[in-house]
Amino acid sequence: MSFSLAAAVPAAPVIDWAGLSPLLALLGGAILALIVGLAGPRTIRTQIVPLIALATFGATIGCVISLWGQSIVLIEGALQLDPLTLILMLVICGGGVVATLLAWRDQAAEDIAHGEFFSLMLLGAAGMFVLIASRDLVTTFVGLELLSLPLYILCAARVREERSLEAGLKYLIIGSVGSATVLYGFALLYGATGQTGYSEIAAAIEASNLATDPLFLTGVAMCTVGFAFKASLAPFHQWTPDVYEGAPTPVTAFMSVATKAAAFGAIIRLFDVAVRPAAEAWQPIWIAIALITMVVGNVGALRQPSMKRMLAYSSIAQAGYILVGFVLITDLGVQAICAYLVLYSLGNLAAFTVVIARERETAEGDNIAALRGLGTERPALAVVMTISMLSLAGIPATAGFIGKLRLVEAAAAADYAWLAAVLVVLSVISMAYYLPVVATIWRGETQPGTDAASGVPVLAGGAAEAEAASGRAGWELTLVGVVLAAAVIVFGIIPQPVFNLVASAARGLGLS
Amino acid sequence: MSVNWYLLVSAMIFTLGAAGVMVRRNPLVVLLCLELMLNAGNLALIGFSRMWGTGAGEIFAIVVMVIAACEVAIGLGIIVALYRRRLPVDVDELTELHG
Amino acid sequence: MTFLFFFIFAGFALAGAAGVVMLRNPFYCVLSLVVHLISLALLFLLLEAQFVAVAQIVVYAGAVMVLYVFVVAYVGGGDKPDQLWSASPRQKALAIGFASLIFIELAIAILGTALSSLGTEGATLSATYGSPAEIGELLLTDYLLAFELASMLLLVAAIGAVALAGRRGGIAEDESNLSPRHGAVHTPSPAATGSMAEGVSGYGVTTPLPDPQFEGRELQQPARAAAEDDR
Amino acid sequence: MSISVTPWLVLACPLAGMLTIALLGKKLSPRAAGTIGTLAIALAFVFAVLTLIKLQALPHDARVETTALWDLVNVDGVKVQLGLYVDPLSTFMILVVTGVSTLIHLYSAGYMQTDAGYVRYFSYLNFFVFSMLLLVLAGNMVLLIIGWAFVGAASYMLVSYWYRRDTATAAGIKAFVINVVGDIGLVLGTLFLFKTMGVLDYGQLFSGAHTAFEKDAPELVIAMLLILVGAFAKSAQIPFQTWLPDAMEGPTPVSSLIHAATMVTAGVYLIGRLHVLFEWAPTAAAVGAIVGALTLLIAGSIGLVMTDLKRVIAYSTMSQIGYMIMGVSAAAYVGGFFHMMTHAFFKALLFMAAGSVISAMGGNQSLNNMSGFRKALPFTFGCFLAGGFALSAFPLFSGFFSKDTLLFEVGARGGWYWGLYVAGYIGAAFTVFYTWRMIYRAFWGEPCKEAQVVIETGHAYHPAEHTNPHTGDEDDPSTQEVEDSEVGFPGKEHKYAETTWQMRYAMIPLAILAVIAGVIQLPFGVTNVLSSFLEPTFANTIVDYEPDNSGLEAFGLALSSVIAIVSLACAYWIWVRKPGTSAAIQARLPWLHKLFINKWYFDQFYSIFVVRPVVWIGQWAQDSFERVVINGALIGGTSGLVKAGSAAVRALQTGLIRAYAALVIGGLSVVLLYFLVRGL
Amino acid sequence: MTIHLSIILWLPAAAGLLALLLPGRLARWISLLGSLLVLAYAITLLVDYDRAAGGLQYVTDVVWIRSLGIHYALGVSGLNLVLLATTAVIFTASALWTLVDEPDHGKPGIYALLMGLAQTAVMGAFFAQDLILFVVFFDLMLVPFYFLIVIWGGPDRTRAVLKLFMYTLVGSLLMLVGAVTTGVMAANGGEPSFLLAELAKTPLGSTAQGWIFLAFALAFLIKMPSFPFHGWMPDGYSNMPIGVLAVFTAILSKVAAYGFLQIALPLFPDAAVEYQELIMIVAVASILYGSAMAFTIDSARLVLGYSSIAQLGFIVLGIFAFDGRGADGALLQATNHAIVAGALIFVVAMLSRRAGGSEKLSEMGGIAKGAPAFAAVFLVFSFALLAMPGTANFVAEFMILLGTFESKMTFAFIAAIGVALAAFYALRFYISAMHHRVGAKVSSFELTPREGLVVVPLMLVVIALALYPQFALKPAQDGTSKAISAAQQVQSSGSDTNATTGGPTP
Repeated sequence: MSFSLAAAVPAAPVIDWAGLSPLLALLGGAILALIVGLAGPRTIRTQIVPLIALATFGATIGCVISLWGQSIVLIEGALQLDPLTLILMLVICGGGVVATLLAWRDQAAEDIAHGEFFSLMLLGAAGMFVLIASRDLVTTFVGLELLSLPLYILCAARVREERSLEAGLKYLIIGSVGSATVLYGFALLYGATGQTGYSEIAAAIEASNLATDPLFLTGVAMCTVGFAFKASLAPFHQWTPDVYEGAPTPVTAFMSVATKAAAFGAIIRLFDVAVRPAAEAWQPIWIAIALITMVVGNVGALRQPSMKRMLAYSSIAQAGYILVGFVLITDLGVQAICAYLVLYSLGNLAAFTVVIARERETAEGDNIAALRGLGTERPALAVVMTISMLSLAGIPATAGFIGKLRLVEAAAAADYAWLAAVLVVLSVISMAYYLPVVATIWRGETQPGTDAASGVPVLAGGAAEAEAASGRAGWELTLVGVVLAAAVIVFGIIPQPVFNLVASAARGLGLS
Repeated sequence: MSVNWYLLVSAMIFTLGAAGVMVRRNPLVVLLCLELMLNAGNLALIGFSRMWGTGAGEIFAIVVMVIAACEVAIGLGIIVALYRRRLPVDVDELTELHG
Repeated sequence: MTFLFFFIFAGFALAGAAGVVMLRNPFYCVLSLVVHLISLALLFLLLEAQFVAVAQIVVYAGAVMVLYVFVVAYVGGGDKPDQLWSASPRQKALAIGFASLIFIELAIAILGTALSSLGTEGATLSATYGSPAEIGELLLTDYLLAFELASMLLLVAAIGAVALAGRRGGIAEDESNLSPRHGAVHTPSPAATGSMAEGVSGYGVTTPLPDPQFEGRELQQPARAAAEDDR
Repeated sequence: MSISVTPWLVLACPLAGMLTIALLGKKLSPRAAGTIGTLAIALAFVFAVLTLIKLQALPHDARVETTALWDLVNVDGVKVQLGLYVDPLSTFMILVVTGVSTLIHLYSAGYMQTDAGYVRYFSYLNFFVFSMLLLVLAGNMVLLIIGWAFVGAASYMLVSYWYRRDTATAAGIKAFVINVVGDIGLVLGTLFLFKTMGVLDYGQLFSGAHTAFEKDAPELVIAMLLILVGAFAKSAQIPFQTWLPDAMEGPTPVSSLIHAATMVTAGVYLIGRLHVLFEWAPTAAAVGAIVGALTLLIAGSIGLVMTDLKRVIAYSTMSQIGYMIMGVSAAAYVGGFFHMMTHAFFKALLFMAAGSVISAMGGNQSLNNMSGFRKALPFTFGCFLAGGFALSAFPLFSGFFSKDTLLFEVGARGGWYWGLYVAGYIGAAFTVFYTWRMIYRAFWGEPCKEAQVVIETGHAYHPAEHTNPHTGDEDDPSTQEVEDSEVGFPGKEHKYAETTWQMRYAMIPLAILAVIAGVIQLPFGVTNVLSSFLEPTFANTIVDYEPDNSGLEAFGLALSSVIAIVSLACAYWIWVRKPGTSAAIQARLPWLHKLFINKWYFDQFYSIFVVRPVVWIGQWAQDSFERVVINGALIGGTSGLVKAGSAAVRALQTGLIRAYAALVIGGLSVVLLYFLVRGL
Repeated sequence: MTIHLSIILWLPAAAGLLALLLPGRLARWISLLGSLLVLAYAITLLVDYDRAAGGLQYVTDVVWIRSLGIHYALGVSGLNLVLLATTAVIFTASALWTLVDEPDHGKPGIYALLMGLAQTAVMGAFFAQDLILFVVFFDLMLVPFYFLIVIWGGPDRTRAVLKLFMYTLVGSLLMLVGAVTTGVMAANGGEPSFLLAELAKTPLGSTAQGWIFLAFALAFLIKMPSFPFHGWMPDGYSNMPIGVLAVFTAILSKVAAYGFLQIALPLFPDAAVEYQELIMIVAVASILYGSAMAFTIDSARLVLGYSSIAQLGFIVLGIFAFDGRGADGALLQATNHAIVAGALIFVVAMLSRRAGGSEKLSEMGGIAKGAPAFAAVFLVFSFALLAMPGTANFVAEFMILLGTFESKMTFAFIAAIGVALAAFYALRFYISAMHHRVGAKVSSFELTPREGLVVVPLMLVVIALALYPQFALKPAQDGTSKAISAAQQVQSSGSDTNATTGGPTP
């Protein structure tokens, strides 16, 4: 027995610790945060823990930068460290830094304790890293869950609020349906090819001519639905508005940026690498999803009184735009996606920053009414919100415009100009919900009886918001907002750095 | 016994689980139905693993078990929290967020 | 023989699954799932996946289901079983329609595939297939990362369970633990906070819940006054 | 001063006068404004005379001078200069224009001196003269059109001078719009010419026409017809005549200046100016001649029944211009311009005299209310008689010779031109009737109460409140709208010739000219000042006719004399001896009276077929199209679609977890189906 | 002397920023100073521009976004030289207007900044020699106007401005797609370049040209606005503050007209020829519809709004005649109409000041009584609006008709109807405001010195152009001949091939 074991003992897997450093940093930071969060003194819990989270994200960014330009496979082919991973990790960690600052003094962190809150955020980020770097079905699924589970908890983090819990449960149930779908899809992919590695799957498809096999395609179909769900693409988007609205706003901000980046990273890897030989089959359905998503996101966001809900629908629409970059299956398309994710995140996070600030300052919560009179009350925040809305709407001289321009260019280059045309026409609808926000901010008058000063109680959710409705939100919000808004403008005018950043995004995917 | 059969059983379990999610109102039972769906995936994985004779499917199944357990733990946690808030333990009543 | 076992186990597995979906009392549902999981484990055995089968019974049917039973007992889902299982006919039709559509599609895919090996019993297996040794080896080599991350998942689950279900996130938190902002304001503890005492006395089950909106207004006034004093 | 400078000075004087008056504004007294305005025009007249002298100094066959300041347009083959074209015709025109204008300015200085808007009035009047001179002197089609339109604008401003009268502004806008229609005709005609010839300068147009076009080529005919539209609109010829009677809303000197002596003759000038082209397009010329003939008859017929003193004269003007248009279109250039000149004298005089009467009437213009002014206004009566004799072509008066020259030249062409000749003599009878009807009704009979006032006090009658005679019943001031302005019509104190020296001194020279101006061009070649002067301009005419048919000429003179004397006698019979006769005739022929009094229903025609449809389209566009199509279908449709989509998305977003799950699973089944179809 | 276009381009924005940073009471003066500086600079350009040499001068060309091949390329040519000066004039007038009627809400700095940004964006669109840069500025123009309207607009501003924004963006975003596609297709797989000069060298295939041209045309026609794309106009015009409306109606529509000449014709000649008649029909319909609306509507602003539709119809007609004269006329008309329409917007505001705040013609009347000088100024603008011969507007319309007459006589005849209608609505506008009985709420007073400061210079510009239109026509000829040459070639070669093959025009 021992003999046979000895004969079968394989070589221990080679682990490139340096390459793995972003993941290790995140996991280590998570555990550290958790432990420090148990400390007695309140100051440590409320100040040091967020600092640790911030440091962790910073360290991760440092690791990412130190790995810049590399293209290596980690741990027996489980992970692929390449420019795509690194770029998206930057987006995610950037989102993490902002979300940490936003959550610093947030009620949600109080409710489930700071240590837990921030370590979950870091674990989620780790899951994202795994998801986008993964080049193996098993790892992908683990990554997917490592991403999802912390977010389920974080969504429900304001345990004293019904909405938060509802959001958590909804996310969990619907998310698990999605996970199960993905899992079944993965099972079928594995069944059809006998492989779990992405490139091996691609090879097997070509070798055994599986591109039109029903079993294989059923697997692709289930993966499509599952990932469409994770990336909140219509018609699998329905959890998004509810969860975004119910979840603590810093969590929503984090999700809207990081989850999206991670989901698209996974989609790109799975579809552009593993099942690309069957592109002819899946491309049309993704185009259809893109179109439906753009329509649903844009029309859904109209006349939503809740800012978070509006931003949720808007993020659905943005996901639809991003999908346009994906369905092209070109190098430029992937670059455009990455650029868009980078550029879009700035404005989106800035918007959430202001929403949070107003949640804390007024009794209106995330209602658009909370922004009334912002132009005179808080000019800095007003400018931030304005810039972010213009950026999301894709107005020139903002980052959002550059992102769309890049998408349009990629589409035109791939002979999909009509898709770009649909994109821009549908994005016109988005003016109808972004611009009224701007108008609300800057229009002089306030309607009597509904502004903060008159103290009309907010009906839903109640007590916590109302209690918080005094004083000014912390300086860090203004700082974050201003920095993001400045970045929006700077990248709107000088976008070349971003393009340089993403120039190599598709290297290693083997796209044309 | 060919793998086909196992797959058909797995497909049926998946379907039953999906139907359960759609019809049950008690979140506890919904969680159970989700377990069913994951288990369907597991059965398919084990079946394929047997078909190909590689262990990858088994590993996958084990990982899925862990994941299922984690999901359950979190799901139950939320349900308990809901119950504590004296909120209805009924997914149809959780419609504060909509529109 | 395998043939017979297969049909018995598969039958139990499906019956268990159907039971989960159809039984009205959540407690029975859990039990039904246990039946399902055990049958599934037996099917795994038929597929030569001994380790997985064992793990299924130990981890799943054992540990997880116990958790379930506790929660079901705590939450007491059995109070009004009728109300919790009442999909309207249209919903049922829709659910059955979608579900059967998916089943048909999956069945077509399974039966229509060109993969010839699907119709066989499977490949010739190595001696170690399904053994703990093989599993262990794979987990420590090819799937090391998945294995390690699974531990992280469990950590997440632990945090989540504690954070969500634990009492410290509850309403009746010690006043001293409130943030200064909250501390500055006198916050009366509203009724129905979900304390064990309430649970024992049946509050919220037998007595109507207080109107949350009314509560909100009650809370509002002192908060506002205090805030104004601060300025 | 060379001949290339003097025409610019002719132009500059009124412009300078206008700017001076306008910029100094209310700092000027009424008298000063009148003086500046009059002097400016008088100076222009002096320069016009200088121009004449210089022109005559040129060799006979080189009496054309072009002079330009700068290029207005010089791109892509289009060259338009700010340039003038001085030849005998334009010199003749500037002499008449500046001469008559000077007198009318002088008259105005008296007539309008108590009007509150005197600054505005004199600057407008100077601007008008400037425009008219620009029109006459223009060296190319574009500058002609500019002058043409300026004249229209000035006319508009002067007609609407009493701008708080709705009737005045309506008349002004009517005049302007019809003139713009004419402008457009002119523009389009010019474009047609340019399309073929590629030039806009007169000289090149005239010299190149015969090579660029076939004779009577359709393109040329269309071009000339379009240009005729311009001429008709400005000269109030059928069917563009309706603005002229309404334009009598303007102050009477304005009527005298632009609706008698100058502007309305622009069409005549235009046809004479472009005679080379018209002769090369005989079809167009024939249309012009026939329209002229029709106008002279129709306008004359209407003049018979009008009861508003100024409108009778206005229709008379229309009719007389019909003669001229007929004449110049039929190549009767000397006759046409001769009649134009005499007409300028006697018609300006008639308007001035009428102004004096209307002043004495306290602003009332209705012949029905006038009578017996013979004794009250002897000077005015004398002038009116002089003008009336000239207008009715009474033998030896100026109008007699000019009209005969014109009709003789037309008749001498023979052929179908005989029809025009006959029409001319029928019109001559009409002329006598309406002229003397007016004179008899205003000056004979018992003095009316206003005349009594003048006789008794030596001051004009002043009504308690001014009313607008064009509203309500023409003869009953109590039904008329009360004027809302302190401006007065025309002024707080009415001025009439007997008490106002400026008016008198303006009328005297005209009265003399109305009587004797015929001497410059007497029949049978006794004098030929005008024909020899204009000869260089019309030397290149290709129309061939017999000018020396003295038999015809003698017949015409005799016929004319008979018509004048007999008709005068009849008129005396009808309106003085048997005052009920006209009413009896009216009762006999009610339909004819109705036709005439309604001005042959031209206004109604335009109202029904032009004005109302356009207004209706505008209203429809505003009320229906804009609302239904633009806002409803285009905007509402799109936004409705988007809103419906939004509602659908929200309706699906029920918040029910099970519904969400159902949609995910339903979506899954659809996606699966798609892939299965791809796979199988 | 070297002139850097970047300085003049960013000067207004910089002045606006300065106004924002300095105390509020200085804001309008700084804004005024900034616009005067720009005006001075623009006049320098007018003088310094080498008319004999023509072509593109003062070129700035820096790579802006390397990855996309987008350049920050500016230049002055015969096409934009005069329009640029017009822009400076109108913005100066608008800045002067703040002395008459300062926008309230206590944010003069923001107003100054936004106006500065607007001017920068407009000039950017005129200067741009790179397709994407043009599109960027074209879209960017709208943003300051959004804020200007939202903060200082009329009662229904939020809805109105949203309508405006969405309407115009549909066009301009499609234009963006078209522009990008043009560059990408022209590059044919290589590094794309969006420099106009480069793009004009390699025309696209006619299919691609077709839809791209239509996208551009749509964008321009909406911006003008042109029938039937004017749905945003009534609400938009009704709710803009005066100083903003003047700029909007005067300048922004001209950017669209300029776009046709600068972009659409040189880059897509085949498509331009193919859709020539379609566009001309739109133009003629605009002329007639705009005029018909203008003489029935009661709101003084909307009279101008609808008259702009008609006038812009003329401009489009001239451009699409594909005749040098028509295009020259169109460009001249663009300048004229900018000045006249801008001035008349101020006149409307002055009327409203005298008519108790009402802008309805039916509530005005008799204003001339106490304001003869004002009446004279107004009359000059009215005559210019109706293109009375003697004004430069007439010269422009004459040239347009001339150009149209050469190629499409029918259109010229129908358009001529518009001239008559213009006479009617312009006079109706003038008369119902100034003449007739004095309105109930009217209190007439003479032009105040500050009002005079706004409109009298504009009137002088109108008169100067009337006396010497060649000043604007000469550079225009240089620019337009290049702009339409491609289309002319297509047209002539098309007719040649038809002559030989006898086939119908595609």
